[in-house]
Amino acid sequence: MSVETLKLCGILILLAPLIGAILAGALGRPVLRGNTHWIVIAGVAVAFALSVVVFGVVRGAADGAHAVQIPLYDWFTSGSGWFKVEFLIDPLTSIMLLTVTGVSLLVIIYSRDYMREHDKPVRGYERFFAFLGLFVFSMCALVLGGNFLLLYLGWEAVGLCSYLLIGFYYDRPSAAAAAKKAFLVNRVGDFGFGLGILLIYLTFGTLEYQAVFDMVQGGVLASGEPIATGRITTIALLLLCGACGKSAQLPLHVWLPDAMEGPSPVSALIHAATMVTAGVYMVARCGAIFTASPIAMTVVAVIGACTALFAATIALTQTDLKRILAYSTISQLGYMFLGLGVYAADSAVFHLFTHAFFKALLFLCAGSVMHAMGGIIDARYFGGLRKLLPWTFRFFVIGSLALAGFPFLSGFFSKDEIIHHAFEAHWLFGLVGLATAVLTAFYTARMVCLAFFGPERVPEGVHAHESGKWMLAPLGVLSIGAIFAGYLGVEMFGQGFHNFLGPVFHDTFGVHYSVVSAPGAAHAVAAAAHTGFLANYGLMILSGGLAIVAIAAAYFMYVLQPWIPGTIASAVPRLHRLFSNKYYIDEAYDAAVVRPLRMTGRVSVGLDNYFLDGLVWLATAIPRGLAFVLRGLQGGLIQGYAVSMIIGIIILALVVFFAER
Amino acid sequence: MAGVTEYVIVGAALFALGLVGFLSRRNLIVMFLSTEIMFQGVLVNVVAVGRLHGGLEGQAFGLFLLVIAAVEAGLALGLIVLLFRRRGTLDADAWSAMRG
Amino acid sequence: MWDFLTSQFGFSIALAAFIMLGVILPSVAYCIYFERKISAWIQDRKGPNRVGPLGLLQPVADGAKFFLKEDFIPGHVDKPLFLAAPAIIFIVSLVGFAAIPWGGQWQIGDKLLEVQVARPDIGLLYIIGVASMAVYGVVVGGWASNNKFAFFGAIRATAQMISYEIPMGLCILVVVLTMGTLRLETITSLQAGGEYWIGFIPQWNVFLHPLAFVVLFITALAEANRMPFDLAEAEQELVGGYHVEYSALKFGMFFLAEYAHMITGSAFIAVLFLGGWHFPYLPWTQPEATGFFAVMCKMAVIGGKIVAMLFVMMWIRWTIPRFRFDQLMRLAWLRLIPMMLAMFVLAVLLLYFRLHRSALAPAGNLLILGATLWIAARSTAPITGRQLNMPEIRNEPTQTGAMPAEAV
Amino acid sequence: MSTATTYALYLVFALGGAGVYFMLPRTGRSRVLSGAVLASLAVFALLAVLAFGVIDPAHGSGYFYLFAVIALLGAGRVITHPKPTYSALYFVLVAVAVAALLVLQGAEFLAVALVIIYAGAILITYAFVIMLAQQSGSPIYDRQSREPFIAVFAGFVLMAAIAGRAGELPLAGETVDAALTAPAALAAQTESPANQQDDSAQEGADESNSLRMGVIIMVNYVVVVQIAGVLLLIAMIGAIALSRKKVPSDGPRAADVPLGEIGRKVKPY
Repeated sequence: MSVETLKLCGILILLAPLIGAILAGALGRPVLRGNTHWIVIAGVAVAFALSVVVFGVVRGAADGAHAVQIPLYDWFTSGSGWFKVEFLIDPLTSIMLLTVTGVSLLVIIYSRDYMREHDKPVRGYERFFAFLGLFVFSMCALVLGGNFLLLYLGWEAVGLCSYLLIGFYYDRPSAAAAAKKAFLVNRVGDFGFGLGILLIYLTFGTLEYQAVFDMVQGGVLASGEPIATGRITTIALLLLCGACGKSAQLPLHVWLPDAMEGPSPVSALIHAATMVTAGVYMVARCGAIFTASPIAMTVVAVIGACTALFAATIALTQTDLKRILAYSTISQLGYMFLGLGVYAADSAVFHLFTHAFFKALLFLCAGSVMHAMGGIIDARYFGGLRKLLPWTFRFFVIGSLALAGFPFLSGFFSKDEIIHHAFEAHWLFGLVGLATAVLTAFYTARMVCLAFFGPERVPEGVHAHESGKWMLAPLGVLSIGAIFAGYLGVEMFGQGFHNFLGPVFHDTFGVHYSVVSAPGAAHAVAAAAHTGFLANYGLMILSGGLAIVAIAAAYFMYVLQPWIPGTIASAVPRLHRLFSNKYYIDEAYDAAVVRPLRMTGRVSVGLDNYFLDGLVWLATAIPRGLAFVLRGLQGGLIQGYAVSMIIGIIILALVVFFAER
Repeated sequence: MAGVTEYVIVGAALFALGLVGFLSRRNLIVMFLSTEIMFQGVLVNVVAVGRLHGGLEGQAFGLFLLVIAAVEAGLALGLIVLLFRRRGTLDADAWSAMRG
Repeated sequence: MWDFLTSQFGFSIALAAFIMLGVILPSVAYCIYFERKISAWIQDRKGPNRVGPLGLLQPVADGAKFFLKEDFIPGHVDKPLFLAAPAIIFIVSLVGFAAIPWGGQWQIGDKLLEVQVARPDIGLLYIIGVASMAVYGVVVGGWASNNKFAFFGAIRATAQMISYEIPMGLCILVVVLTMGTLRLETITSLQAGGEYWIGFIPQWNVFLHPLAFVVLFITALAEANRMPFDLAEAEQELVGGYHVEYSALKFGMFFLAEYAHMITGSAFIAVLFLGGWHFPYLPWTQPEATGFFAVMCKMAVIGGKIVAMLFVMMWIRWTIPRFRFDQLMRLAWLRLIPMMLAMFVLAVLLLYFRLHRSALAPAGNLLILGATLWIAARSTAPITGRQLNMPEIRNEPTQTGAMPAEAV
Repeated sequence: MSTATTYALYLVFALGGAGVYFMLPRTGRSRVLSGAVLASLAVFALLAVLAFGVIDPAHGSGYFYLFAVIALLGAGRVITHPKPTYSALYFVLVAVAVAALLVLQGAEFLAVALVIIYAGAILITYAFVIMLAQQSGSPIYDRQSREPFIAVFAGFVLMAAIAGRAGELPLAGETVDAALTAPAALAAQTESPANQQDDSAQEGADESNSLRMGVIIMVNYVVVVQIAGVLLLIAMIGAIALSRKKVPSDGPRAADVPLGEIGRKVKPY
């Protein structure tokens, strides 16, 4: 691999969006105003073009050198450790870069029209684009970073951008609260993540990926001591804690639905396609650590399976389009974790890749609907938009079918790979995956039916109109991706995706496959052949058929016979209430965490006001007494002070003068 | 080039004259002008004494002294303008309310 | 006597006497003549044509008038300062000549003399220092006149001169960074020597830093209180400004000082940016030429450059109207100073990469100019305190562009 | 410096002190003229003492006497003139004279910097403020000085203390100045990139005071330069904040709240 090219590309991929963001922030308000988007689009476009270059270089490289560690400069030193700024570029990185910059580019182009009302930029237009540029920079830094410190830096920076963008409409209390919630919940996860990184440093004495992974795989530390398995498990679980926060997995998922308060492009980019997949990326990247601990892998798989099923059930009862999509995102992320947990990392990344397309497409379409409906996105207030928004409808259907796992669309391929591997690991995982797939197809179809079929209903005072070219063009590109991205991973078409990613995982996730290990490239191909989609025709036909049946059922229930859902809901009222109240998890947090904390706060205030202040008052009594005595010296006349100063100087001078005699 | 002692004495004289002005005048601006005179005296002294050591450190120090003088003048004038706006007088006695 | 004259010291005295008294003072007087001729030409009149052939003796007549009119001192003025002000401004405007290199080196016998009155290490800073003293004449004159109009003129002059000194200093810093010295004679000979760029362009700084040249020219206008920066003496607003109370010779000194200032400024710019006494392809104006004829040629060349610039200044005066005060301040603080700061950074970067004498310098200049104009055109004008305090702003169209009804 | 010279200096200072005392503004009968005579006498006596007791005739310079007289008399006028405008203008004179004294000591760069910064910027601003603040008449606080005797006594005792000490300084002879101008001293300090430039631009400037100042400041004291820059920035912000016109704000201001309550009931912003 030509390292110099990669180095230059890496630097520019980071700098181009950053410069775009800085310029947008600095010049946006006074100079660029309504044209701010150009500068950010240019920056991200450069980053995308260079990501393609990186991809080409990595793809063209010999198999033996699949990962390059590129040191840039020494960042700082602390104690005995040097911390470097460095890149790690391998197929995983290049895939992530392509996904991130590509989707970002489309979303930013989309935002040009979305962030306008009546062709006038909304308030904060410049701020929005500056934050988006900053986000792309942070995400690229997260992906490109060659050690845990840079990973953590990018991790926190995307969190910050997410916070800023969720709270973009900061004058709306719900948005401000959602932003705070996202930040705080992420803090919980990041605390574990930070601890994990500290523990890595404590254990291995370094934070560089390659060095740490080599030690884990070798089983011995640099000093020659063996590594305790418990230590590895602890590290893995702590890292997983961070991943759960960022990727909205089960205990820490509560922030993601609320994050829909942000503008739709933000939901599409950050809370569906890129940032929330950071956890998946991190677990895949740290495969060496996770696979060294079977316990951790099991936890990953269980969390993933539970989240997938759990979020899908909630999505069944929601009526807000974006919330349905948010729960669907959580559920799909659960799939990815499930895939990671059953040693199918390349399938998980593959699902990440296809999911980025169709979920971004769905969110952007939802944004388009929202734009047309004057900011209303709850499907109870509108319906039958099929005729009013023809293009949005088409794209939405494409995205939905891909999400639902309709045969021969991208979601179908990637999801079934994961289900297939889940069955291989344990039948229970497979069953959960399959059940979730059915639920997914059902609620997706339900969402489409609610919004686009049935009698035409529009909120009062809204003039529904199709979106402009700036918004439809990215939708078109994304829908092409949503249809065809899946074929990259199919054997018929050379199974390029898995072959490409194979070398990254064959030392970690790969070795645990039940295939015969062959050295080098042959191994990768063999592993890929096994992981492919066509390996199990039966499952393929089963899941495809189930998806079609679920879609048909939803169409029947919500369009043809719309009385059925209500009947079902009243038949099992408890279950329905449980689902529509999201399993009461927010309430549980409120009772378990928020209220006790608030009580503690009240007690502390009382303590501070009466006890500590009293102590402080006592402590100040002495200086106050002294001041009472010394007050007389302050004549208030400047020259008076000067005279005393001068007298002092003269005395000093005379002392010096005579002391030397 | 000239000797050092006479410059030190002239510098001392300038310093002391500035001091007298600072102590005896009542106009705020003139008081600050007097401190500037003291700066001039210090400047002459610093350069002269610096020559004793054979380097340019004295002059470099003098340059930084100028920076300090500029800073002091800027802030002092800002303060004076502020005070003048408040009381309409430049008398230093008008501002002795902070006495103990 | 000959020995004294061929020592650098004696030579300087002789040169000072010759140039200052023999050349500058008459040329200052004739500047006024040319100003009147040029204004007449621009306004399609004849101009002075009564005294002597073509009116050439007009300055003599003017001078005689200055001497012979009653020298009146009003009773309410602060007399010592009132008398000192014209002297201060006149002296200051002439002292700057001392460091200008007029004609390279002159070989007399076996001695090589610099045709320059004084050759301090810090010639450039010396001229800035002297220029910064010029404001005292205006301020003292305005204050001592004890007249509201004069005082306003003085206040305006102070603010204007302090403001425009900053971009001027930055321009000069750009030159210093490019040339690496503070000696004016070295700066000249560095521009005179060396290859021609692209075969025919001399290595003058104006081709390296055209933007700095233009800005320095603008600030020189401002420092000399020339149109369009003559707010301190704006006749229509301040009935003459800081010299409203002056008469006869004292007024004449103010008047002449302005022209002396222009000449000093022009000579300074010529040395810094236009190669001083150097003229391309003319062998007598190369640094190596040291004969008597060569020195005369060089003096003629620098004289020609000064005259050309004086002409431009007069041309500007009769073409461009005066600024309003807030426009003047905005030009300095929001346009020139940021632009010159960017220039300064550019010069530092070029110096760091050893590219300071390359084609990147003019390219960077144009880039900065373009960026400034672009930003200036797109940014909203800041609301000044002046606008805040005045409910209605005359001379500016209303929002809709329509005239108020009562005005029609 | 001999003891006799020292005592002569003390005498001169006493004379000067008396002169300044008389010259300081006061109500009642003016004694400025007699004070001025005394002070001028003191200055010339000081120069005479210096000329005969301190200055080595081989290295003396007439310019020193000239500019010392200007500086001292100017400084005397700054502190004694009842009109602040005159004080400021006399100060210009002092600054120029001090600059000349610096040139005599070989500090050309510093001298020009002094003129540009003091005369060109600081003092004109002082003059500006004086003119703005005091447009007519001569108020009482300019015509009266406070405790002139104590002030003069303290100042001149300090002067005497320093001057008495100064007598023990070694005379700056050839050795000192030779070290200043020797190329060796320069070469020892010029390991900077500025000097490694093989550019012709450095020719003819390599011995100058300004170049050596630049080397010293930018090589040995570069941190101080940074600190100075920060100081100037802070001063700029401070001056802007001080002289800004206050915009009335809604809600309670900190000043309206009784002391001790700030931070408890009023948000800090």
